[in-house]
Amino acid sequence: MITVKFSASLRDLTGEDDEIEIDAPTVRRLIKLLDERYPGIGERLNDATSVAINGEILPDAIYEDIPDGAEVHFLATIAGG
Amino acid sequence: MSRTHVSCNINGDDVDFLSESGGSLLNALRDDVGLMGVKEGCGTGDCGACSVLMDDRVTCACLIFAPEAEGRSIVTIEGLAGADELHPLQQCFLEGAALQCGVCTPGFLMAAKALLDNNPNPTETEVRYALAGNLCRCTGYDKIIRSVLDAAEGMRQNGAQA
Amino acid sequence: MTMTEDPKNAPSYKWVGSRSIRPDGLDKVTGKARFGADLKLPNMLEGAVTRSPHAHARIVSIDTSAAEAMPGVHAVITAADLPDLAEAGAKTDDVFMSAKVLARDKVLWEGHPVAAVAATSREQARAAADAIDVVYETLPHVLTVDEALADGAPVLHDTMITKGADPVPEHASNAASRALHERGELDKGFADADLVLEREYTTKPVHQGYIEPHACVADAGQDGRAELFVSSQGHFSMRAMTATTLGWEPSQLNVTPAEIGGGFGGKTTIYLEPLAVRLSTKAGRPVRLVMDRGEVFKATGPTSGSRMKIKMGVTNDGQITAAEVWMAFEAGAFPGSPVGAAAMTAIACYDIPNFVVEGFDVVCNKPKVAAYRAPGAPIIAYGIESIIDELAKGIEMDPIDLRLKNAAVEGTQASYGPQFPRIGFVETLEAIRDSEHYKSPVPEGCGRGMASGFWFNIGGNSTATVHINEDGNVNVITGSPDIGGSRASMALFAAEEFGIDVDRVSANIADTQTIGFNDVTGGSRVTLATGSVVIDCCRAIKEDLRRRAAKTWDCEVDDVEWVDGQAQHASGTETPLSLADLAAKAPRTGGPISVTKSNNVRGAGAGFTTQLVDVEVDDELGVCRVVRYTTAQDAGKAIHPSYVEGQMQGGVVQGIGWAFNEEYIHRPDGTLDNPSFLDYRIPVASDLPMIETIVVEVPNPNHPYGVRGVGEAGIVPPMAAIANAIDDAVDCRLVDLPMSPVRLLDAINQRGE
Amino acid sequence: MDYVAPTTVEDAVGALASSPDSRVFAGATDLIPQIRSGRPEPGLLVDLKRIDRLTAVTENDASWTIGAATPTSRLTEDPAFSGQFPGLSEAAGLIGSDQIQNRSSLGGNLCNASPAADSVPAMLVNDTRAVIATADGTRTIPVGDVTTGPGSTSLSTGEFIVEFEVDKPPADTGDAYIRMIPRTEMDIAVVGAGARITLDADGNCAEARVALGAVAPTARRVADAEAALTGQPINDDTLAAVAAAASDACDPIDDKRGTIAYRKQVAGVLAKRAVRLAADRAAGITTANGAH
Repeated sequence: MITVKFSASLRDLTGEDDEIEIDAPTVRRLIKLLDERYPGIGERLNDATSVAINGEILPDAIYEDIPDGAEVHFLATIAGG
Repeated sequence: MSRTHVSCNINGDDVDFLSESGGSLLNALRDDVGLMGVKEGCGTGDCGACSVLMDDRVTCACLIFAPEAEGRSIVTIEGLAGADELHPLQQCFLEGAALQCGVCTPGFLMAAKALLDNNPNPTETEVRYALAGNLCRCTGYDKIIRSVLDAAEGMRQNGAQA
Repeated sequence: MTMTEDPKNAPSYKWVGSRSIRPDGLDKVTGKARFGADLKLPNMLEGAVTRSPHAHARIVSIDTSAAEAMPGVHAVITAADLPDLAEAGAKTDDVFMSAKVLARDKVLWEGHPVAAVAATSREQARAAADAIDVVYETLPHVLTVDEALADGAPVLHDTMITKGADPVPEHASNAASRALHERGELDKGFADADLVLEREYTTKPVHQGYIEPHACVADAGQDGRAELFVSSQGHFSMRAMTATTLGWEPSQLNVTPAEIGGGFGGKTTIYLEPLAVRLSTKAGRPVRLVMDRGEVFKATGPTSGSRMKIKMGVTNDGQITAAEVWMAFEAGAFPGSPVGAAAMTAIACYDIPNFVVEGFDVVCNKPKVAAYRAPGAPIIAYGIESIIDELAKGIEMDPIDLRLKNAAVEGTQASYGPQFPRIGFVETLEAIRDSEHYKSPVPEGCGRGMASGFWFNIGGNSTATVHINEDGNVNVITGSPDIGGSRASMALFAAEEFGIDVDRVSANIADTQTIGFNDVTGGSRVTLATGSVVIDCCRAIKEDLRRRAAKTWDCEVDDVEWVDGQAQHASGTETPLSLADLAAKAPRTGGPISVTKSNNVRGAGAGFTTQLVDVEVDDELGVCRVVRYTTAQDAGKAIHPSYVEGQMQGGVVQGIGWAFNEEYIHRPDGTLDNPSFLDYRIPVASDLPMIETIVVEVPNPNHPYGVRGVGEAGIVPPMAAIANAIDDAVDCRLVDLPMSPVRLLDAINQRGE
Repeated sequence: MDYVAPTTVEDAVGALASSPDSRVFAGATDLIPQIRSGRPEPGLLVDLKRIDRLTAVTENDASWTIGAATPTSRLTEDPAFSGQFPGLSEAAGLIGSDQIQNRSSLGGNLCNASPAADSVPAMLVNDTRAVIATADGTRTIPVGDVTTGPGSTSLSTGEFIVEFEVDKPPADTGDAYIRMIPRTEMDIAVVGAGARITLDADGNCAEARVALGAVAPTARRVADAEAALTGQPINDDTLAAVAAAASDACDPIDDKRGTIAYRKQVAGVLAKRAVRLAADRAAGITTANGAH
């Protein structure tokens, strides 16, 4: 089981859920499962997002493994000057 | 567009070039003479990146019509170092990390040379005002000012020994 | 001055942390360094761009015939010469990027390119560009977020529906997207507070102000390929974006990086490049395109102007209980302001239990914004760090103590989501608190202020190659343009890894056909990410060198160690083999010694800074000068301390310019009133004191040497620090940037009214 | 554009008459940026700097003659001139960076006819005269009669300024020029104020001249401020009257560099400070310049 915390920017899709527990070994699988639960969220999450797994921010994270018990956040991609 | 024949001395060499009469010395130096160390940052005398010495006076090459150089002596960044030795200012800029991107550096070095030629022992405030016509966006000026002061001190000591 | 977390346990290095001469230094002090405008190819044409004189207009027609007939003109292009990406079903962002480089149906800001010309001289090109006859039907324009969001405002993009809005709007508007971060219960948080303040702040667009204008040279062949020489922060990105707008594959372009004369984020995107390539394909000759300063100001990216509303509550003992933040950022003509990052960074320094942070990305008729140093963070920090100062004064608490009490630390759930790993915010606060500056009395007639700032820092994609030359010297090759001395750091990494003199390392940046992919130089990523890959290369080579030495000595690899630049046999029986010895034997031990590594580097370490400033105010003139400035920043590890200090000082001084004078001033007709360095006033040397630096080193555990990245955070606090110091000096709270003499005198006049 | 560099005033007059869109220049520090910003290019550029008279600085018995094209750095570096006219020297020295100083001239600064020209208030308070070359020789007019509005002068087509004449100041006299700019260098004056004060034996003001720049279409003397000082001691009361008169004399505009309200208020402050500085100099008290 992992914990996924949604930013308020996703609230239009996740409704009242700001945190869920789910079983997903990779980011790709997680997004697929989330899209089944919250239709349309997959497109939003695939589109220029970074993923924070246990505090570490990972861009291009789609194939990243998620360790059991991890806390996952979806973030806007960060660039910089 | 009329072109004017210009004869002058650049970095110790007698040089002839044909220039567009209303063109700037900056464009002539870069395009006609090939001295690409003279940089254009603004073209209006507000940034100092094109600073050169004309008859030992620091000026912005972008604010000089090319034909005005007739008979004058011009020194650009390409003429600052000796064959096997950098000018002390150049050496101090390197050692003092006085440059980041480096595009303003030629202009700063020429303006600093003009300053030290006239005032070998400037205060920090004098250096800051003497270099106020040169914009640097990378460094915050701190290391540039220190490097000019270091160079001045080194040149004074060498001068005292010589 | 450097403060390391625990000096006793800090590893000692010979080269890392030393102040070596930068590899590119000699060329830059002698005028040899070749920047974007410095390449002159045989047969080269000069280009010029025709730009919109209007802030918003429909293009009725473009007649290029007169220009084409002019002497010396070899090519004229308009949007018709580029593929219509909208028609091709491309991504919206790419359609906008294409429309940015060459307007198709509408011009959206003064300076928007509509055509370009290549001719045998600059003057001929300029004359022809001016002779292109464009008929416009002007449209009403919007210049600020207030104008753009007003009811009935003219809409720039008639299909743009606000992303992230809940509910989804039915009609197009100028609000491109909404970002939102929430936690806890706002009402409860404010109810718990003893002091609640509510303030509004505004900022104006400011430009990165690099001294080198944009420039490139394109040389297209008859084979559908082109060479591009360009000053940018990332030639691989230039290649990708240029190819997209041309409808090419990236591999059709080889992009060679020029030396870059400053970027600060502004040279991470394309402007001239596709035009130069297209002109070159049309003319069959090389084409150079160089902007003048006016074009740089009018047509390249500033960062956003903004309006912000902030409400914050604190208890009498200094606990910040709640924050409500609303902000709208100007994106310019196309979506993409840094409001998302601003929303993430807004209160990231602090552990606040209840908050709502909401941000809107708003288009208007100004140039599309580009990244600028910690994009978004300095803007919102102006408000946040100002209101925190007011709260501290309100509860009579030292502003450093208030920040310490609420500071994010390792394990704090960052306002933007994840938990912070080891970070050094507290250490920067303590460094300032313990500084001689902070302990010194405030000079007579002056005021003192402080503020803090945060930037994520990033990793990303990098490739590096390291060769050992046949003489045993080292070539390091990366694809990351060097905008602030990164070659020096790459050389130091290699020298440290191999245990050789740094003078034996040459650090280079190669073109897109010579080295593998690298992301743009930005986000403070190069020393961290490209540095990591260089270190990986060096370590792989050291393994290889040990194998080769073992082969030479006919022993086990485990018996060979690499010490101080040479292979040594553990028994001490063999004469050590230096890099030069091993390089000489290379043909007999497996061939040339060379390794290429690449990675999408993770593990960026967040960067924090705290800054302290003393200002002197002439209260009859409204003129404020900085008399002393100290900045403490967590670098993780300073690889080349001089260039770390340089980044800190440069960021601070850009912030000082932003605080006092820098702004885009638009006339009512939407044209820019100050497109020159005379009236867009970046700081000059005589405006400033020395900028004192305290390099804090809380190592990033994810980097071999502890690097975090130092390019961005420095610009975040200065505007608020100065506002706080002005308030201390003259009891005036300025809430609009820039805090110009006119504004400051006005505030002084109204004081006590 | 064609370019000529005559060596005599007569040749310059002739060159100027030879082409309908000819234009004289000295340092070109205003001309080139104006051309770059889109103003029409002259057909013929007449460079005045090869005419000896236009770059000569001469100390006469009772006056100075300054060639109109003389680089302003020559004035600031001349100890005799700067000693007698510290305010005028400083004003000349505020026209841009060192790079500009080696090109900019009093003639150019005046004839560019910017209301903000730094040297003009300082020339006004010193009653400087302009010697103008005409087709028939020369004529001499007060500097205050040269500019008629932003960008316009009273000079006829074909005329140019050859040199300036300025009488040496009487005893117990000091001049000053200070300006307000947002930075410390490289800016156009938002407000500038010049003053010249002559003290009598009691230390009261025997004669006062006050002039303002950048607050009206042309730089102007402030008669009410001068009247408030004449015969009076220099003290807080008279300085307050100077400030009020200076603010009242302003007819400024709102623009990117400042507002009407700001300019009016600051004109008063700077006039007061310039008078104070000039009076200190007249009394032999040397102090640093009050503002850059």
